[in-house]
Amino acid sequence: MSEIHFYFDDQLYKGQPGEPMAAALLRGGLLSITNSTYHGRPRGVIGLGVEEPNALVQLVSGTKESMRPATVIEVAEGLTARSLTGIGALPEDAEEARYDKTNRYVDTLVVGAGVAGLTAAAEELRAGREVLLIDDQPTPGGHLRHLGLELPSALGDMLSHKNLTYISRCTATGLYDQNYIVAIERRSDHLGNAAPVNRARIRVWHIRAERVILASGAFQRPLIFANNDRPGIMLSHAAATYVAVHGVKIFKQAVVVTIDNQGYRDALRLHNAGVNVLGIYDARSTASGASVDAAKAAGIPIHFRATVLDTSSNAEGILNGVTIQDLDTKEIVQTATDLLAVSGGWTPIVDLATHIGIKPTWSGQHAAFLVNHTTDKLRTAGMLAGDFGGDDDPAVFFGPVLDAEQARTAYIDLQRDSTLHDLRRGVGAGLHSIEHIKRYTTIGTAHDQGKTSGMLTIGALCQVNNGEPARSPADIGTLTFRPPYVPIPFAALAGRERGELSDPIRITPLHQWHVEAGAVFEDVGQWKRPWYFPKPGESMEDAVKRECIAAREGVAVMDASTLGKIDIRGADAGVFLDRIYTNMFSTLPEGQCRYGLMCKADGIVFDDGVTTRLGKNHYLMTTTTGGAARVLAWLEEWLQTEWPELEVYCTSVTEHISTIALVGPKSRALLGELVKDIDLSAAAFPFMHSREATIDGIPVRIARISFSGELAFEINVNWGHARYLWEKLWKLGRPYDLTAYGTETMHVLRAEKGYVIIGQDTDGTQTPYDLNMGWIVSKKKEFIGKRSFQLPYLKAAGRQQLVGLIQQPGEELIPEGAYITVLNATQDDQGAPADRHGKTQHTGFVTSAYYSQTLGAPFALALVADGLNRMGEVVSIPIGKKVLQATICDSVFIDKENTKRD
Amino acid sequence: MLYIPCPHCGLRNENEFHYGAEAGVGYPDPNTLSDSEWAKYLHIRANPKGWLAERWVHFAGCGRWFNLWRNTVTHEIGPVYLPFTKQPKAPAPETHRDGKEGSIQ
Amino acid sequence: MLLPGMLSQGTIGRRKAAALPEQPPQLWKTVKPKKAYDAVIVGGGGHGLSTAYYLAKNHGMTNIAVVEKGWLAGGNTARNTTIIRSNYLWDESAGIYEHSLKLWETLEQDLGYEMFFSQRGVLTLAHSVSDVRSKRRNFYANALNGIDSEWLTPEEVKKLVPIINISPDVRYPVLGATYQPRGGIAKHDWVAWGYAKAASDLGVDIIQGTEVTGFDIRDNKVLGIQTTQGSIAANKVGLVGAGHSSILANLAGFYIPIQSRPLQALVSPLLEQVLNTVVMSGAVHVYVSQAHKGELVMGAGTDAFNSYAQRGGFHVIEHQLAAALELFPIFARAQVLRTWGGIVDVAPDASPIIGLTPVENLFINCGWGTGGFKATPGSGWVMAHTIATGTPHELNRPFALDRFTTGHLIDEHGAAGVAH
Amino acid sequence: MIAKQSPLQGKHTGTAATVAIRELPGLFTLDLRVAPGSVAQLAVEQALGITLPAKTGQMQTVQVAGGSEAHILCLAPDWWLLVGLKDAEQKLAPLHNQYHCSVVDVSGQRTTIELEGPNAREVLAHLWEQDLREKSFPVGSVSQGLIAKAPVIACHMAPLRYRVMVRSSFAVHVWKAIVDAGVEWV
Ligand SMILES: Cc1cc2nc3c(=O)[nH]c(=O)nc-3n(C[C@H](O)[C@H](O)[C@H](O)COP(=O)(O)OP(=O)(O)OC[C@H]3O[C@@H](n4cnc5c(N)ncnc54)[C@H](O)[C@@H]3O)c2cc1C
Ligand SMILES: NC(=O)c1ccc[n+]([C@@H]2O[C@H](COP(=O)([O-])OP(=O)(O)OC[C@H]3O[C@@H](n4cnc5c(N)ncnc54)[C@H](O)[C@@H]3O)[C@@H](O)[C@H]2O)c1
Ligand SMILES: Cc1cc2nc3c(=O)[nH]c(=O)nc-3n(C[C@H](O)[C@H](O)[C@H](O)COP(=O)(O)O)c2cc1C
Ligand SMILES: [Zn+2]
Repeated sequence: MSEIHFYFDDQLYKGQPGEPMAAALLRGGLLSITNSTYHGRPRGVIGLGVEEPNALVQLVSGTKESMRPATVIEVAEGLTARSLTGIGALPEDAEEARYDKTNRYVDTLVVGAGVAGLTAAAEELRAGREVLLIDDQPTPGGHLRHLGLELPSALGDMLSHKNLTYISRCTATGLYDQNYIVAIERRSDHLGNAAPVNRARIRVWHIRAERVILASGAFQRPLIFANNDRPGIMLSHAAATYVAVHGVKIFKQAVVVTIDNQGYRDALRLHNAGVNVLGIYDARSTASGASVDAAKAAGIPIHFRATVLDTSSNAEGILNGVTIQDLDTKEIVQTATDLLAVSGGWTPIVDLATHIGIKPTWSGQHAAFLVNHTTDKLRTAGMLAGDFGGDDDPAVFFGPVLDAEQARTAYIDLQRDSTLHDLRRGVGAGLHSIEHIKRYTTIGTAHDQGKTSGMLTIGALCQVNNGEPARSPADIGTLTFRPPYVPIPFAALAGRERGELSDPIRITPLHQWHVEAGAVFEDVGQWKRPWYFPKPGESMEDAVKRECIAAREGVAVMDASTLGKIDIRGADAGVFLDRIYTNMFSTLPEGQCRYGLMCKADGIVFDDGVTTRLGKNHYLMTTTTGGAARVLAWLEEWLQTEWPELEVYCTSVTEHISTIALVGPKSRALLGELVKDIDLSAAAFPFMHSREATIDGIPVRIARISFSGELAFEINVNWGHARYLWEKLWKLGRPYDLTAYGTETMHVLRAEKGYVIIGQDTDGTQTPYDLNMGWIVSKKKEFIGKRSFQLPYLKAAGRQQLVGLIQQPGEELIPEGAYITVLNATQDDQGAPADRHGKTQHTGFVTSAYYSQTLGAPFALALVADGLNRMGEVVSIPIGKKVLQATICDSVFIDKENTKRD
Repeated sequence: MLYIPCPHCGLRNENEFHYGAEAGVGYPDPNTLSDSEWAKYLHIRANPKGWLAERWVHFAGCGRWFNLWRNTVTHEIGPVYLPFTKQPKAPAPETHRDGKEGSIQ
Repeated sequence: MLLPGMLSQGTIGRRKAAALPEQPPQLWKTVKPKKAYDAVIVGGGGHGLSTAYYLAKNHGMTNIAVVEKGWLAGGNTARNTTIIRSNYLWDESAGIYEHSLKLWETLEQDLGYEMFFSQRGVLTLAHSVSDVRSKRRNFYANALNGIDSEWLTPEEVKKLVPIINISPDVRYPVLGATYQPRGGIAKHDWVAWGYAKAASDLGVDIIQGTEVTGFDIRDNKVLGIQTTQGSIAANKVGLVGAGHSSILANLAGFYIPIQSRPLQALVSPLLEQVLNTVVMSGAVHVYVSQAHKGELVMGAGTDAFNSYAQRGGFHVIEHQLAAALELFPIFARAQVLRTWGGIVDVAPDASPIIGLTPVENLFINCGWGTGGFKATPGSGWVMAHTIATGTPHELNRPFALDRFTTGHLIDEHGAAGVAH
Repeated sequence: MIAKQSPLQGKHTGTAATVAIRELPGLFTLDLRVAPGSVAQLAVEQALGITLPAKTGQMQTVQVAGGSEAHILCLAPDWWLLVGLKDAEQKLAPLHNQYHCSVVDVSGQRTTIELEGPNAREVLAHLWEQDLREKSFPVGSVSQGLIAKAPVIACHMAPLRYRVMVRSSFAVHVWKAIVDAGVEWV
């Protein structure tokens, strides 16, 4: 196979396709990869995969992901990486790679394509189920890969079964309720420069499976002894694999320290690969099994009841010798070696199972926490379930007894530089729970999430008991495992929800026209609404002034298509609306419109709008733009869960109908040029009436509704005809100087007329009475919210009430949201704030404020304590060091007599 | 992402639904209640640790309201039932997961 | 191929990280419960511990105990995003949160314990015209309440937090922000431990692994608690059980308007410093700071349903990160290291409930929901006052349970459901 | 009659070899609400001369005059969409006076995006969270759900052909999301 070239810390290395960078670095002679985060000690590779705590790198080429262990990065042409001291960096250039997500449903999901997972998959296939098999390695086989072995042919053949999908490089990162699994597939890094640009680098899989089989295998764990962190100290399985499978030739001799038979198997592999195994030091008093016999036969010296106590290093901090202790006599011997291979037992990968609350159980026989779980929805298999493959026979042993000095270099969490000394201090400080120890020492909180250190912590806590009875791992329990099983880039989880796809943009059929007309848009919920239409060179203020004048003096037009529209039908529609709205709708004559207000059961105003009675049993309700979905849900909730006896059906027609508001004294004349089949005169078509008509054969419904106080018509037309109608209006409107206006002008016009905007002039605490809308609250009927008006606080005197505030011409506009105080409350002689418990007492706040072209002055709507009884009072509005003044007045500023709307 | 059995559409992801808290809290006759009884209707909903009969609406699907039993510790879902039908009995506590949070160790 | 730019990058990131300061040799004593106490606090989170501390310190009540069912401060105190601020809208809220912030400002000296309280400022972004309007109202309200609060333009936001994307072209652009310079973060566990240590030093018994399973109530008066370790007599009992408050209330025979919801958070691995300020955006659901060690700490949203499982749905996290990347494109290469959940006790108006209960001598403090870490000192202060004197402190009177009957809610929902 | 404009103006992309994505503009659509098993339902069925599919999620194809197909989608126990049944409005309108039912023209409410080709399902699976396996969503199925956070109705029309009915205001957004999901194939 062709060699791959890559750079690490500016050095050129050579690798083989499919192999991890760590193997290539070791083969290239790099033992000390980085320095530790806090203690600055040299560190090298110790593991085989995601459990690796030391060999953290940052990709410099390609995507520059911030932190990954070199043990999981596949070498690829063009790969460039640098070492990290446990702290990642975020490059500032834009991330160009593509990340996507997909959804997958399957009968059975098998996590892990080791022998156990493959065997389970075969069983599932035999039972006629469709199987999805995922594994985080580039090829299947699990530990067989580490042994350099091929798959047994039956399992190999199974991979091409038509009911099996196998996804490599795919890591299950979380198990969630109801067999929901999130997995991330790394699809392009291993292709290096050859990766196609349209290929998603990482695909997030959302998998829902009827059955989940977890066969995630196990990590080998280290032991706790002094100076157990030097480069040259590795997990035995990793050392043997790098030497025997990846051709790492840098170790001449090795010492193996073990507590189980895995150490013997790995010693043999080292031996067979030509490493001089100086001895196996086994904490147990005896050992038996094929691997033990084989080690003996190979002539490897075996020492029982012995373990490693300490190590020594050369000037670079790299291992050059070990101190062995006889566990019974406590005698020590020193041996020079350049590899210390440690087999501290297996730690099954219980992570996923515990994500949903399954507790691992301690097995003394396995010296491990297992998840041996079988239901018809979820089961575990292989090493995770305790199938360690026969003759391992581990001891429950985590390291020799260390003195205070030794404990300072006895690392538990290599990445966090947390030592046995730190752990003992925590216990000494009174901490009992392993969760406290974690938080005190930060063990298990680094990039590797304690994959090797978690179990050591438990082991250490068994020893360190602070005078209390010694505990067993079962008493201590594991740390809490949390998703994700391995770190996931933010970009992958954001997926395609970036930029314009990050949240839906809702547009009306007239949107393109608005864009071409140069509209400035405002986000209203997910809608894009024209805010104002500046002419070249115009400021927002200029544009709004011009738009207002057009609406008050000529004719102006607005796209009101975003209003929510609900078709309501049925014999009980009127009764139903009477219960929903504070005012009466059953008495509304056909063909007429009425403004309505609705409250939640707590008496607080929640939406408003105009509802038209189209027929005996037929109404069309409009809601606020933001309220459409909420209101429909509200209606359905009452119909379905409280009043199923009511014969009413509600249908959303928000996007079936587009609404164009034509406003201004000249609106009738302009509309008259468009609509020939109905009489638009005030007498024939009164205010708050609705009429069917046609325009060029297009059916429209026109309503005399005014949100500005001006003569106005709302034209409702099929969404698909809106643009035609709008263009036609513009063609005919030219002689009238027809002007388009946006939401800002709409706000000014409505505020001058004292009309509220729910959500702007309310903040979720107002009753209709607070809005000075007692007139809309029916005394004659029951409706939702009515009872709450009797609650003491809601009927109390002195509540904030909606009023107007008027300023003098030329005065500075009061900012919206500003608070109001009684006159000069904020000023004493020095101009400092008057103090009442360190605060200034306010008497209300400003909800809406605009400059009125019509009034020639700024004005506002405000919620003011007892405001309706304070007409004419001058109040202060402190703005920083400045204090503005205004006079409380009625909230209707223009045309109180409603003369203009006809 | 709960997998919720809509009685009409079948199993669907949780994000197609809205939650409606405790099931079976009917709208009382507002005029016969004291302020505190009315406040209870407005604000108090069962919040047990374990099985809870609760309401959901399949807003992004069929739009129907329905009720189900769900365990608030294990998130296991029990019987599903329609509004105005008899409430089934709460399922027995789940045994194979203790799901107990924050246990002392 | 090695490009010139890459050479130089080979060496960045080799900064030696500053180790955390050493913890004191003694934190608190683990004790077995006595037969009787003058007062028992149920719940050994930050609020329970601060209540005990102020009972001992301000009111001289030292024959008291904190009873915790799990490991101390293992509830929401262990799992929050530690945002501290006091720039709330309503006067009542401003009162209690500002009192709390003032206590924070001298807390390390008061307790003699380092807790990395860092006033690095809290920025709250506004993304739409209506968002700006309501944030500005907040800003004006704060000014009247004597709370430090500034209004920043997008350019000023960018100056403060250079990594924020203020381009007008993003889906929800930054249109402005409020900024509270005195806001910040603290190291959550250490805050609880500091209170535990100080309380323990004053003689308070700290009892872990003991669950309260019932109350001894006679003639509507509490006489003690029942626990998994037996009965304990108490003249006064304070319920400070956060997510479990409705269960405690039910055990004592009354109901509270609390729903327990999962709220999640997440952290990244350690990163070089990129963010010196706390950034919150209710509209797009981003709450982020960079903690002392260097991890990004982000708050996510609540799940829609009630739960006592301390975990939430992953879609909440995914949604959260999509939003975060819009604001902070530089986060693309950061990683999610760990996600977790807490059980937050949410009241209908998103404000706490602190005060008397229908049972005599039984007091309750709950409803802090998604935002009570910042209130840890203030909450304990007023709760201690309430328990010791039998009447609410001026600052917690508005937060009484009976506000749901009078209708005098204190609605702090703001623009978003989650307020950290 | 003036022609209606569709939200996507007849957009199309991709090829049948992988996946073709196109708008089917202007499908005449009625929203029908009637209680299942009621006399009203009977009256509706008589007026239309067809039996409504009874189960939520079923789609029934009917041939209409002129050789085209119409589809009746059962969206909930008491809720159907009649797509392409041009004369149904006239036939059903009179029932309103007599029966408890609701027939509303919603042709403008949505437009339709069709995906066809060997990779259609895979593209859809990137956005559609529901189970698309043949056993769960066979040809003749309909389901409401979300695509890129927008409410849609999905129909399985033929083995390699799906329709997504999307609300007009969301149409451009959903179109972009679908085309984006197809990037590896289109
Ligand atoms: C993810 C997340 C992010 C958050 N972010 C922020 C933030 O940025 N800023 C902020 O201000 N707030 C935040 N909060 C909220 C904050 O964490 C809480 O409001 C605060 O910690 C509550 O403190 P506590 O002491 O009342 O609760 P907890 O720490 O939960 O303590 C309550 C204790 O009571 C114990 N208990 C319960 N029942 C019993 C019983 N029967 N017997 C004995 N003991 C019992 C529990 O075990 C628990 O330890 C967040 C919360 C979460 C979950
Ligand atoms: N002789 C040895 O050295 C040795 C070592 C280990 C196992 N074994 C034997 O192998 C048998 C079966 O082992 P096994 O199949 O349980 O384990 P395994 O380690 O062979 O396979 C587990 C596989 O799951 C993958 N995996 C783990 N977590 C994952 C996740 N979240 N997402 C995706 N993939 C994930 C691993 O990378 C690995 O490929 C055991 O019974 C034992 O006898 C032997
Ligand atoms: C402010 C803060 C910072 C955290 N930093 C880390 C961290 O760097 N690494 C880590 O693994 N967890 C970190 N955590 C999460 C905790 O490990 C843990 O998940 C959390 O306390 C909840 O406990 P649990 O997951 O054991 O239930 C942090 C938590 C908080 C609140
Ligand atoms: Zn449904």
